[in-house]
Amino acid sequence: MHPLIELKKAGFSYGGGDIFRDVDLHLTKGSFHFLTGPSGSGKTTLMKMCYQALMPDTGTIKVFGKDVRAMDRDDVAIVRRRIGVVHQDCQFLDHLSVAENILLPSQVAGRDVTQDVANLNQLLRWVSLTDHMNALPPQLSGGERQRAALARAVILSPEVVIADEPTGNLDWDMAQRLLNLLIELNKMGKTVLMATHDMNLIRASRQSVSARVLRIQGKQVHLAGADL
Amino acid sequence: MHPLIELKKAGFSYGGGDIFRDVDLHLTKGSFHFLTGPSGSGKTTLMKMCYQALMPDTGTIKVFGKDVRAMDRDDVAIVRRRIGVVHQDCQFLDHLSVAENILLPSQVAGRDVTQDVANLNQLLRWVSLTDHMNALPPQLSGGERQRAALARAVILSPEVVIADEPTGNLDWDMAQRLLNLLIELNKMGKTVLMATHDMNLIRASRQSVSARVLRIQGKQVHLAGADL
Amino acid sequence: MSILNSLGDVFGGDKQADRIVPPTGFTARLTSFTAAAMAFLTVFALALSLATGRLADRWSAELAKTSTVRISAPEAQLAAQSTAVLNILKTTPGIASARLMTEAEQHALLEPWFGSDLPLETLPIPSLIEVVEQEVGPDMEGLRLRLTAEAPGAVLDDHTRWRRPLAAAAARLRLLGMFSIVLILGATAAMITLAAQAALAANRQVIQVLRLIGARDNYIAKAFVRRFTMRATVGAFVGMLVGMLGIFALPAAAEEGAFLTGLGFRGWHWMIPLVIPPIAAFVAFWSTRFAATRSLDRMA
Amino acid sequence: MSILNSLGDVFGGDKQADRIVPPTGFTARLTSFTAAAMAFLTVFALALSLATGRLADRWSAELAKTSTVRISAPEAQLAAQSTAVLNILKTTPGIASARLMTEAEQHALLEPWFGSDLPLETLPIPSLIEVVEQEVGPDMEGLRLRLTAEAPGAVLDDHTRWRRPLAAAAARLRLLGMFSIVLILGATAAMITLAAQAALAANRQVIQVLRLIGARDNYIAKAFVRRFTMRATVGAFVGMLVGMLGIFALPAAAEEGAFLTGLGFRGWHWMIPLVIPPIAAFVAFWSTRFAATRSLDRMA
Ligand SMILES: Nc1ncnc2c1ncn2[C@@H]1O[C@H](COP(=O)(O)OP(=O)(O)OP(=O)(O)O)[C@@H](O)[C@H]1O
Ligand SMILES: Nc1ncnc2c1ncn2[C@@H]1O[C@H](COP(=O)(O)OP(=O)(O)OP(=O)(O)O)[C@@H](O)[C@H]1O
Ligand SMILES: [Mg+2]
Ligand SMILES: [Mg+2]
Repeated sequence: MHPLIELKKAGFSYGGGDIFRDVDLHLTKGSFHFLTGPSGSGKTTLMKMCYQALMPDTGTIKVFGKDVRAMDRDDVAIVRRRIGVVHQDCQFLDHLSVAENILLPSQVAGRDVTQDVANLNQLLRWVSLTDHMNALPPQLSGGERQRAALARAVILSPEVVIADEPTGNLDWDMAQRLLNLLIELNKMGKTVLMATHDMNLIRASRQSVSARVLRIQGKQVHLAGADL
Repeated sequence: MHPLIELKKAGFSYGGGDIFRDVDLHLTKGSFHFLTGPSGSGKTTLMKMCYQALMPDTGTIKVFGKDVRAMDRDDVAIVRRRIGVVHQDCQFLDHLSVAENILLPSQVAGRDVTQDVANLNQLLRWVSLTDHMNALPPQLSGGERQRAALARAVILSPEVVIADEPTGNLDWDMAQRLLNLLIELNKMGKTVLMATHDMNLIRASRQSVSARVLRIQGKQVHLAGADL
Repeated sequence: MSILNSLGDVFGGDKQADRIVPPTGFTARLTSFTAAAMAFLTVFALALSLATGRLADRWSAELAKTSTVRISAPEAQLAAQSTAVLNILKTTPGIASARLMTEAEQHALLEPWFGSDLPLETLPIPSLIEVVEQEVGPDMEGLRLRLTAEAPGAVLDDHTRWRRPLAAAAARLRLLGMFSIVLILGATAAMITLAAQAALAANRQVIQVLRLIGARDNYIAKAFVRRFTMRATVGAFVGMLVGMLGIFALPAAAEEGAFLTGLGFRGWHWMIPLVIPPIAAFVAFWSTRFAATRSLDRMA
Repeated sequence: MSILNSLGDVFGGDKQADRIVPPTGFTARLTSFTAAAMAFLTVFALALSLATGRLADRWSAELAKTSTVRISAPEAQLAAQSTAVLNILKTTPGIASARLMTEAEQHALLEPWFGSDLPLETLPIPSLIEVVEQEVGPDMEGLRLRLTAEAPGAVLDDHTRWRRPLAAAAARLRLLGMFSIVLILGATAAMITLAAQAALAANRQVIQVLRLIGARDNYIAKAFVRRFTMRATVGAFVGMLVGMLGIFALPAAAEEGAFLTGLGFRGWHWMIPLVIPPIAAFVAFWSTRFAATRSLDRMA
């Protein structure tokens, strides 16, 4: 079986020094990966390459079996509907309510939004935002924004979920809860890639999921050993 | 001695239910406070009241001995020069370099910016941003933004430093390092109020500073006991 | 994509998709206002153009482009000189026709001064030749020289010539009116383009969010194009209406409307300003489309 | 704060503080372009206004506002009727003066038609009275009736009257030019206000950051006001220059410049458009100041 997302000898630089050199990465269907590394090491950059916000300078990246260089902007749009993304700085349409924002992927994809409303309510309960569903995004607290962003990323139960530090602003209990949501999705066969700097969270997940931990070090992505 | 920031029976609501009711809080000169509480409990709200981004609905708040209700917008501007603030979502002027952004408080206060440059270089080293001083803020990683924001908050060595989850996007080592910077400032007599959901960080600080831990619970601010 | 389809998209509208663009904002008002102001100015330029057009036509018609040649000579030579003059005039380029005036006509000319009972027959009055010029008149100086040479008693009097520049002036004003309409149209297109680009730049975050969740560029562009086209059209309509009311209310137009000075519309000319909103819609649609496509390409 | 000080602030400028406003953006270009387009249109409106002004003046002067009364009567009654007519004219409101024409003058009038050797003395020619009217002419119908009653041989001929509406038309056009300048000025002020508000709204984050670190509202407002005033002024200057070049290049103006139809400036009139940039600066300064103060108050 082909991996859903596959980097081969991928290299990248923002114009200054290299961020990555010869990175190989395979995200197969149903896998769960944590991505760690010190601040500024390139976690966000790597994830952006996985959802075509950035193109590799060298090497190849294939997403759903297709080379990203062969995609035009419409193809990218279609791919994005199959990948749920949580940005590190969660952005919303500030003039739409939280619920409308979470349903936005459904609307943009041209689906009948009403069929996702049941899903929405369940998700809102999970991330404890039911009370805030009619609030506008600027009225949310930092942690509430992260939860809303995760809800938006998974509303269409995409095949891949990429979450960039989705628990940075959350207390321990809530962080656990979101992680469990991702683990649930993974158990349903979704592929998950989650960046985090919280080793405790990774350790705590051990009982419930067999996740691999990737670490960025020396412009490369390594599989972390038993040193956790 | 008067506390620098003093809340008396302060109450606040955003229009819906109360966020706070009858909160008393005294931040005396040279004190160090951690502020904790679950996501959405009101940490950011409380801090905003401390630097006059929000006005209490009931009760009084005095900052540097002056009632906030008696201040006009120019007075608030002057007070802000004595309080260094790190927002939860760090915002910069995206068209100015990181170094210029960090020096902005100096420029806005009408100081001769050159006299703060030595200070700037030292700070940049501390937060490991020397390599990025000429980058634009959108070119920073999430953690780098938080570090730049902290540097901006303390560049004029203000009497009070208020930091809202300044380590949310940082790995453990870097988080420790920033905390140490705040502890250093506190040892120089500055007053520090820092929100965080990271209990480990609070525990780790015990040896180096005698900080008090405030917890928001039931629309009130409590001093946390020995249960940490 | 055909133009008709695109315009259909704009006015048919996808209420749902429209909401993705933040509803208000100063750029919005700016667009409406610009369209309104420009439509208003266009109505006035149009009225000016039409009024001066009428003026020019009237004056041109009234001019009749005639001159007179007067031949004063002893009775014996009068007929010979008249024939000579008529021959010269026939061969002069720029002259349509020339003919000797009858006695009755001469009488009519003198009546204002002498009343109708002047005994013309008893007087040694000169012959008068009426000359009708072509569009581009003759070379008057050359003609004068030839006449003096061949018929010493002939005097050329192009007494209506002084009015001609008036007609030229009116025609110039009409051209100026047209020119300013074109200018206004160009300025409007540029302003709407810039306003749309400003709006797109200000909504950079909105666009990033939409792209992140898989919106096609076309979907995003359409939402903006729809919004701006609607605003420009409504603005232009209001501006046109106010402009027409203004023209209608101009007291002068009604009072002296009988004469050629009224700055109003006449009859079906009142329909002309009605083309302004559709033109504004068209201009706005293409300006915004251009702006949106360009901005989205740049943000890629 | 005095106006002079404020304007000094704007053009003296605090280079350092200026940098706090993001340097470019479409709102900036929009402002410059709007100012330029409006200045350009103003130059044309001004030229139109001045040209039609000249036209109106010339026509008014040329009209000379005269009429003629012709008295045809038997030799015996001629003197009596002339005196009667002169008396009537003297008491008619709207008439400045009236006098009997001398024989030489009558001769001159007839010369174009009959040459200079007409034996006037031998003819039963009528008396002619030249009437000079006041600014507001007399009630011509009433006068005609009185004349017929008291001097049956008198005929009133206000032969120059038909030209008067032309002068009125020219005056109207001049007014229209002025009016459109005022309109353009108003539209410019509104557009710059809206553009400034759009810029302030788009820079909400910049303003929040500045406030967070202790910037006074005045400091923030000044940076924006400076930026926009500069842009509007430069834009207006460029627009004015292009407009003046356009006027200068209009071929017609040069060719027929001798006559009153040229749409150009004459002599020191070329200086008038130079007031456009300062006026634009002034308008931009106050519009932006208004916009900034309002926006900052709202964001409080
Ligand atoms: N747009 C950009 N232009 C130039 N350099 C950039 C840009 N974005 C990021 N960088 C740099 O690339 C490096 C990696 O950034 P990245 O955001 O991937 O780090 P990260 O691992 O996500 O860090 P963090 O944990 O702080 O979010 C950083 O040093 C950053 O300064
Ligand atoms: N502008 C606002 N309008 C209305 N409600 C708001 C606004 N800002 C915050 N709230 C609500 O007030 C509550 C407290 O928000 P606050 O940002 O203070 O929480 P917090 O403790 O900082 O949370 P976090 O740890 O997630 O940042 C939240 O429920 C939030 O939804
Ligand atoms: Mg990152
Ligand atoms: Mg918060």
